Amino acid sequence: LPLVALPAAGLAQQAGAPADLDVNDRLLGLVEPIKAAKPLRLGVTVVHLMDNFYTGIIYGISDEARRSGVEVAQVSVAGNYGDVQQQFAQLEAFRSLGVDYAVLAPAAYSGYDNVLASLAKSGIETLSVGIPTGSKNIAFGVLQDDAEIGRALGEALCADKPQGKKVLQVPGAPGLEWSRLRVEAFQAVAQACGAVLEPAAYKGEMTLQDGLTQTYDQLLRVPDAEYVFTPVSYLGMGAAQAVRQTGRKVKVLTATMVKEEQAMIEDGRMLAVASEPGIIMGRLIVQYAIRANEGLPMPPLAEPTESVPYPHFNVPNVLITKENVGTHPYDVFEYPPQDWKVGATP
Amino acid sequence: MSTLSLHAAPCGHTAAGGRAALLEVRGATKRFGATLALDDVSIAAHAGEIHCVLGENGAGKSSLGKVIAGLYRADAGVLVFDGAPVQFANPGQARAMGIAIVYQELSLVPDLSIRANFWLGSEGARLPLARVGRRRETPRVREVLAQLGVELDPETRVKDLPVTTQQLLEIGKALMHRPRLVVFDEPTAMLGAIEKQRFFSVLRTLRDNGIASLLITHHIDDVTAVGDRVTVMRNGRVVESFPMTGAIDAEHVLERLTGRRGAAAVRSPRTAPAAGESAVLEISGLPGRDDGGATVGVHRGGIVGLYGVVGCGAERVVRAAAGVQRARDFSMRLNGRPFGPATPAEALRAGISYLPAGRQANAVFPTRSIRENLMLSQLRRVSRLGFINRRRETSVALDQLRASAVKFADLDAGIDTLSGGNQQKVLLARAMAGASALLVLEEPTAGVDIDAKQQIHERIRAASRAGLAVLVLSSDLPETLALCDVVYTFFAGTVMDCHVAPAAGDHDAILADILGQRSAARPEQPRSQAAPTVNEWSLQAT
Amino acid sequence: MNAKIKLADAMLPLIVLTIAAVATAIQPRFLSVDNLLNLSRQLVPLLIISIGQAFAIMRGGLDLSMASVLSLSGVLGVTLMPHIGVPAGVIAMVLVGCLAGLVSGFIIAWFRTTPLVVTLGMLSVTQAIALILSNGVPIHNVPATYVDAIGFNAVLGVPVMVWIALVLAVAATVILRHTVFGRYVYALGSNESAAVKSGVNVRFYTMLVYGVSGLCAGVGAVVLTAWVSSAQPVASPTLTLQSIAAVVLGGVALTGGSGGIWQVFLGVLVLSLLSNVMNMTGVSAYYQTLVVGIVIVIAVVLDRFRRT
Amino acid sequence: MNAKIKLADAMLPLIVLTIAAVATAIQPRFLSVDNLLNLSRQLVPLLIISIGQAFAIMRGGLDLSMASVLSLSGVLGVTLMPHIGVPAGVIAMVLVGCLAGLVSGFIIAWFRTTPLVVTLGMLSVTQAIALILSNGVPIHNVPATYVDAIGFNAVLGVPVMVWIALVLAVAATVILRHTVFGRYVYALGSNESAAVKSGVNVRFYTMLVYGVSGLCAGVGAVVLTAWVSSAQPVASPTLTLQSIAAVVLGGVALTGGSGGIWQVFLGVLVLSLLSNVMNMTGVSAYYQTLVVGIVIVIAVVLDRFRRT
Ligand SMILES: Nc1ncnc2c1ncn2[C@@H]1O[C@H](COP(=O)(O)OP(=O)(O)OP(=O)(O)O)[C@@H](O)[C@H]1O
Ligand SMILES: Nc1ncnc2c1ncn2[C@@H]1O[C@H](COP(=O)(O)OP(=O)(O)OP(=O)(O)O)[C@@H](O)[C@H]1O
Ligand SMILES: [Mg+2]
Ligand SMILES: [Mg+2]
Repeated sequence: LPLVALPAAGLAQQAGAPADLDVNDRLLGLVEPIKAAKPLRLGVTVVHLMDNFYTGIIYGISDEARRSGVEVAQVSVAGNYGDVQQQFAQLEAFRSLGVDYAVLAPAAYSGYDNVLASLAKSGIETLSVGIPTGSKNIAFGVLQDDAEIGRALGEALCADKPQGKKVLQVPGAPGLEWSRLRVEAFQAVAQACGAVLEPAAYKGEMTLQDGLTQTYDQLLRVPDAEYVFTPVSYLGMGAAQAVRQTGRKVKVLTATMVKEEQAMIEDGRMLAVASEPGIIMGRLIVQYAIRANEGLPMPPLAEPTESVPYPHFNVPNVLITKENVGTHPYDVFEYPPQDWKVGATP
Repeated sequence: MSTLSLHAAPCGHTAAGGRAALLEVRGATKRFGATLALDDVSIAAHAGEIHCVLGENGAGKSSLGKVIAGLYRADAGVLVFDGAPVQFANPGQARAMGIAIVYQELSLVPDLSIRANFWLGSEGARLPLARVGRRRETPRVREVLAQLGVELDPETRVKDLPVTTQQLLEIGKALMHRPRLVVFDEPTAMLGAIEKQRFFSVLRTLRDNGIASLLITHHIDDVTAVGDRVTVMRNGRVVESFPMTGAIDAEHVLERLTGRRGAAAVRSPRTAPAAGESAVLEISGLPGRDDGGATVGVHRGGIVGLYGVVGCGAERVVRAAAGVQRARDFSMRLNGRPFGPATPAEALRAGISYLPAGRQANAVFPTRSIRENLMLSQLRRVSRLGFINRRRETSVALDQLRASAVKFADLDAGIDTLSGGNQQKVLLARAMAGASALLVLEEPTAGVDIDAKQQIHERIRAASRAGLAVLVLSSDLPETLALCDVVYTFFAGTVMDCHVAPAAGDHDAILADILGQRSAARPEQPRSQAAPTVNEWSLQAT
Repeated sequence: MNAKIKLADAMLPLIVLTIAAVATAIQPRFLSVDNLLNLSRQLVPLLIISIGQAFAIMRGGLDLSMASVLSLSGVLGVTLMPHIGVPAGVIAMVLVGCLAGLVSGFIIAWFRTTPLVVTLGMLSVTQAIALILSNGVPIHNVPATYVDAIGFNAVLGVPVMVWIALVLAVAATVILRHTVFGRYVYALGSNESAAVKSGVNVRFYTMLVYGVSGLCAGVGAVVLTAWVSSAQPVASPTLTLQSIAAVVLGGVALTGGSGGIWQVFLGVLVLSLLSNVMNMTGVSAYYQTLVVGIVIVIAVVLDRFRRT
Repeated sequence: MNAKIKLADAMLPLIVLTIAAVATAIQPRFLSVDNLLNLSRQLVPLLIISIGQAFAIMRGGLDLSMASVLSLSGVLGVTLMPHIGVPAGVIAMVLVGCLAGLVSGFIIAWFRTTPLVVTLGMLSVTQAIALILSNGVPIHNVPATYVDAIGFNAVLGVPVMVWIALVLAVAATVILRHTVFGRYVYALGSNESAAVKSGVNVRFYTMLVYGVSGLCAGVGAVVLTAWVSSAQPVASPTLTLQSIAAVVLGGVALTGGSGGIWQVFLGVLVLSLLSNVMNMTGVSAYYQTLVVGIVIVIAVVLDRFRRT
């Protein structure tokens, strides 16, 4: 299978070499699917449901829960990054709902220590999915390695011989840990191979229009830029649109796949996009929760790190480029089925 | 600097039997941009005297009152109060000295109680978080209410009270701090005959208690009823000041006010409704005096007035005809067909046009031009498919303004550049232009000076001569008598009587009607206090 | 007449009871102590902000800057805390909020400008200062003593933050009902020109009103920062808009001059309850938004009938 | 007097020229055709929304739902396009916007409720519908012909979207100045009670006003969706608040009854220009927010002086 594995897939290797992943298996062979023997109730809260990443996670959780006999008591949405108090209320509501585990994709990197500790006191452990939180009060998480995504994109850039060429950066809203990790890792790699990075300013919001206008402005200021890097597809799609409108030959690098990016990768407008396997993450967190709930042996987890201070498993990412854009099994990794609606959770 | 003001000053000093004036304004001048609102004005107020101030719109009467009450600061001139020169930075200081003002427009806070309104701004609190004590505040409020002769719970919210009561409370608020001088700015503009008498009796009580009153008014009968002294202003100056003696009657005052002899309107013979002609608007099913239903008819070319105290039910009728309020317990026919407009728009389509009371609140568009104010309800006439033909509009507008004798410089200037009287003429012109069957007028001349009032009356008569039916509701009884061919009197929702071609002589009969006393009982009636001084200035030719 | 007024006043409490009854029927856990405590905590920030908003609205204005003043207060207070200590930091938050409000109030009162636009401008200004101070990144370095004391501790079984909101609500009620300031707030909102003519110092008291709304934003910052144990420099305008909705939902007229804190509380309760109940009964997020919108519209329409 | 008025009217154009001159001095590329085209394109969505907002404001109201009506229109139009074709899809967007506005207008007019709260409720409702329709995810599947025709093509060297805004602005000017509807908009804003009593069909025209603001949101959707070549279900309230700021900045009184489209254009121009210039000259993002806030406050204060 022509999957382009991330170069430093050390974590992935713990679960077997990515090249061996069985895409016919909904879990890619990462773990053996089991059914819940004891009743298990989950409460899920995510930042938002405005892209394939988070809808993928929710789809993965609901579908896996259905298959394995797990109950998803509630799916809550904070609204947007920074809407912390809303998410706190949702976590507190889980306590009243009597869930066994809270599954959290946090609206902010930190601030969750106390609320999670108080949940733990009432016997509810919190699991982390998708993006990390800075709290130690988490049992374990199923995440992706954001620095790795940045690095992989950097290497995709380097593979395009960018020496002496100018690279624009649209990092989007300030204060998002996952975004910062991606941007800084990208910068390190890109600089090392001699690309000329234009300064990055964290500003605006994580929206397509921000991607568009910020890229547009930068293209006017730096007319001879040849690449633009954005950490996420909202900004990336906006950047691609700006490139198109200005009629420049500028290649976009970004993360999170959406269908329309496939065509752009094919025709070269996008150099590379990091696929984010939201569905896999959703499925895995359910499988892991079953094991934790029933005291079964856990699959191997990575040790806590500085930015992820709890045991976690990083689902390996796949970088989508011209080579694999036509063959990557998006339905397994990231796209929920067309007819699936978020409201259709239990 | 004029001889006129020199002429005025000595009068002030010698008035009221040579007693020293309580308040003296000397050479007050106040400028607003290009307008000289007060031009070297001198006036004096004496304890125990009611001093009336007359003058055309924009003459500077209100400005003078506001200077005295500390709301405006004069650019030049001095105030001498109780023998000592004073200067006020705000109304609070004037109030502390014993000077109170009752403004032309209501200045009560509708959402607060009577008690809070009376004490508003004079709690004497040093700190914002000082407590307001109901127990401390209530006794004085009760005293004042007693003084006004009204029985009300001090905790009643002002907005739950009828407007006439609010007007009395406005006066009560001025009396709260035992003022020695009260300035009344057109307090009678919207009062009916009965309410006015109540007000006059309060005013007389004040006078008897040694309080000085300055009474700004446009009504000559106010002067003849309670005035001890009259000052006439024009263009920001005092042109005349004289004491009211028994020899001076309404006509005399009017003459000195307008500077013309025989200035009073000459009333053309009235047209009694031709027998057999059917009414344009017929209102039936109204409760009548004799247990039977009463019918009010407004005919082509006729001016019908409704008269009664506030809340007597006449407003209901007028507003139903205008489409502002639904007719609930009576029915209307327009040109013989049942009629009950749900909105003024519907009434307008049927040829009924309406000039409501309360110019500022209900009639004028203050941010728009004279053109737009005038043309608003007659746009259909100058537009096609919704687009306005500006040239045609201009010529229509100019014709109407000319016909109404509006003094204006520029059609596209803001209406707020016109004086109140001229604004009223524009609004009347708008209403008249919209009416093809019936013209409904409420308080057509409230707050308008005498000249403008006569011009407005003339316009209304001309419209009726031209074939319009006119329905008038005015709290001003002399106006109603002067203007209308037929007057229906109302009491407590009942039609009391119908006075055809009323003259000044009907005055007392009408008062008896609206107080609920049969006019037949007139001889036994105690004559109202104002009755002897009721003037007939505008009716003399009839 | 009187009975009618009472019925109207009882409407919102009835709605609250109905929602609660339905919720309990669907999800018995709704009435658990846990959930009620959660609800009360959830309600606190909105209640605090809404009290400040209510002052501005009763005076006949509006404060669109509340959420970003809250952000600024939080960021500044947390930045200062390591240097000046927790109590001084808390006081700083409240003062900064109050000061920002006084600035808005000053501009509104002295230049007689429209509150909507002035506070819209202040929204940007305070937001920008918060971003500059924090470099755009949430500040997580919040002293644990502060977080525990205000965000998590309880006194007599009731969370400290609920006590704070309670004290604020009682204080606001007393101010509005029993002080000169309260009387002037209503007077200014009901008929500004009448207040001027009665000798009320309009400028001073207008400034004070916005000082109060700013102060409430500051208190909101104290509570929220402790609760989420971080200071967020970016404020979502949602909180401000919600506070307006809550105040009006409770039946306080947007034109000013009337209303009380009890009504504000009811408005806040309905909104918070709705969201809590929908979280408890598993209504999907989008339908939650829909329901909140419909409830706001229905409430304002009902309010219309209540008044006429 | 007359000269004074002219000076006041010239103030904003003078500010615009000053900003432009300073910008050119710092960054000569500011005056490049590329940048001016960029500026004009960036200005278009705000201008279109502000024109709609201006109708609501001149009538004495406000429309807080514009941005989410725009989202709903965009999502619905793009969803329909594959089935009904591009032109019908575009028409659908405009109609959906108009319809949403008419609903707000209906509630405001029939129940005589406050526009601020009704449109706040509609904000939630339209937002929720957009989210439900799109499943929350931006729709990128936009026909290329549509994107090219409106977002990308130019006629006589001027982008099509700029033409659209221009036509809308001219149409709005003509409507306000030369039609009966325009007269009624001002009259209703100036004194609603007087308008009722002089026979204006207040309900109908109020509905129409919000129909127009909704229609503008729909046109905004047509342009924005093509420009960013995707339909975003989540609207940030920022665009709506900016439109209010632009309208008032231009000198249209928030109390209604006055103002013109030229003023709206100036307000939009100042805001867009500021942001463009600060981007061109590399002012940091936070200071940009600060400057915008200060400009709004200063403008409203200056406006005060202009009027007195
Ligand atoms: N606040 C103001 N600003 C500017 N000009 C004013 C102001 N108040 C009054 N004026 C000017 O002062 C003149 C006198 O106004 P004032 O209100 O005193 O007249 P008035 O005699 O009370 O008229 P009316 O009989 O209609 O009440 C007006 O013609 C007007 O030009
Ligand atoms: N605040 C003001 N600013 C500027 N001009 C004013 C102001 N108030 C009044 N004027 C001017 O004063 C003139 C007369 O106004 P004035 O208030 O005296 O009318 P009025 O007849 O007294 O009306 P009303 O009886 O309703 O008070 C008008 O030309 C008007 O432009
Ligand atoms: Mg006057
Ligand atoms: Mg006057």
